[in-house]
Amino acid sequence: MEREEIKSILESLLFVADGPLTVQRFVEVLDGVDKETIHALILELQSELEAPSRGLQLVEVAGGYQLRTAKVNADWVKKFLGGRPARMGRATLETLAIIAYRQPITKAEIESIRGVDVDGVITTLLERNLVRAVARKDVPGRPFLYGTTGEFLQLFNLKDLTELPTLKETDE
Amino acid sequence: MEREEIKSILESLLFVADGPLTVQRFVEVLDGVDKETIHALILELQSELEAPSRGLQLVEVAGGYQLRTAKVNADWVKKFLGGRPARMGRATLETLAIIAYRQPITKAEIESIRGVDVDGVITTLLERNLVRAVARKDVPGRPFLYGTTGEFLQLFNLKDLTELPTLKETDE
Amino acid sequence: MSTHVETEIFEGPLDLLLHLIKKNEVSITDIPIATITEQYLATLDLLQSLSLDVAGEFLVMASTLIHIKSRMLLPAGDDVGDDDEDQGLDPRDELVRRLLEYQRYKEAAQDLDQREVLSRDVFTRSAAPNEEAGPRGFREVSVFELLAALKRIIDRLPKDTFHDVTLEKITVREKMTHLLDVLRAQGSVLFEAFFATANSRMEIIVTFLAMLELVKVRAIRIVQEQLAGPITIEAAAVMDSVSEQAVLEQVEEEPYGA
Repeated sequence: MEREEIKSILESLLFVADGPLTVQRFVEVLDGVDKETIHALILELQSELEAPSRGLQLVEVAGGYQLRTAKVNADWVKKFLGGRPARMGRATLETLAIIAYRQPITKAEIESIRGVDVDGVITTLLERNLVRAVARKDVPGRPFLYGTTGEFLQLFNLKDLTELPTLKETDE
Repeated sequence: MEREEIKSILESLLFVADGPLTVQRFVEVLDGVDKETIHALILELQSELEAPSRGLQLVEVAGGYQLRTAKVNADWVKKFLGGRPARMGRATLETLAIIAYRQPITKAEIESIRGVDVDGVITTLLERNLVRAVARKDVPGRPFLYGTTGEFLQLFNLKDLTELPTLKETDE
Repeated sequence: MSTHVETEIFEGPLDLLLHLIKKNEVSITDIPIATITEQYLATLDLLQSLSLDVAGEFLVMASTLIHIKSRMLLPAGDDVGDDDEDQGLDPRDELVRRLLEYQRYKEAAQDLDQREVLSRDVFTRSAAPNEEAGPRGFREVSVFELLAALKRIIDRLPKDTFHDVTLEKITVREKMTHLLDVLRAQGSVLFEAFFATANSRMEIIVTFLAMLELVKVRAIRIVQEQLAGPITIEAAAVMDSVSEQAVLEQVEEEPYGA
């Protein structure tokens, strides 16, 4: 297959995909095309999208690649979509941060860090599929241990958990 | 606004729109930009998309404009969307396992095992025809009892339920 | 202390303490406990006088602060010594540790919030069906489309049949059984055709309710090949008598036409 042709197919698939696409998945669909070619074409697409006249970006997120609108156009897109500002509250963000950095972690452990009850917040996070119960802790009561999901990575534009900025060390 | 900027916004809006976009709608969102400019930019986008390395097209349809995958890639897109292996999420798999091993079982019983709400997951499993309501439990509220289907056996390549691997006796 | 109204809502006692520490420009590791305790209590008073709910955690922290303050007043080594395995340590240590830990995650949360957040800063395509993909099976029909179709059927009905409604005793359950019978025999049936035999408004509504019940338990699927095209009802799964019974039993026996 011609390089141009593969590139065109990549763009089509990225457009119709309903989540981040892995290189592996591309290889499966475009049988016979090697990973290196696909990687190279992804880089080409990414750099083309950097032109100021382009309104999309190709981000590496949650283990795959995904087309997203350019950040500079955020306000216009919001206006167009009829912006309800989906701002996450501080309680939600803080709880999410604690789970992200300390996973797997129990509710009681989160509460001892935040100093407040997090029942409602955990329910919200579970509903939004940003965290999930990953196991149970081997202590009396066998409480659930929570961890983050792929949706969490997508929400915050993270390739994987190692991309989380390192926690600031405290100077004790 | 710069021409490049408008073009970039056009691309963003076309990307997120879930139907054909009229020039009128563009004008509404990008207040102050005239129809002629938008028309000209749409033509520009259209001709750029004609390059063989591009995988999208901007079609005029139902009185508006819509981004679609390029016709030449139709087979690849079909293969990609159709041949998508039933990638089952963890929550789905876990719930399915519980139903498979403990059938017939009610939603409440599954929830008490998983510790989280399983409404959405059960809906997915019902939709994919992997489980079904087999009876009602003779307790207040008469909840449905769920069991696995023939499709479930097929998916996991099982002759019948007795072929399910035996549960390792855990620390109970 | 100057009495200016705190408008900020605190996430919890630790958050309030961090705020006070910052406001006083003091170090977390060397908290002037008397001052901070005084301001902490004053803030709780203020919140209460504004009729804001002060959660229990705030009060627990208040007593912790008072306890630490009292221990700070004692000469070192001469501790009251009931709950202190930590004798000789600074009574503030545990609080400092908690504050530092909380502060780290508070900052981490701010970092997360500054990223390109999906659906706030950047957007993905809505999962719109892609026309170029061709017929990828049928698309499922929403309840609103069903209602529109139902309205078409009712509108087509001659007005004078409205009166024999009360003479009938059709139950939703009967209709469900009937629909399942038809589907077992034919596999699928056109939505409008299924209503063709109905000769009263009530029967149509009962039929419609029966269909919705079956859709709800995924016994049938209602699909449409293209927008505004004909709507088809099809069996979603092969039903055996047990599951059919289970589906039917969920409907009350009340006849709707009575």
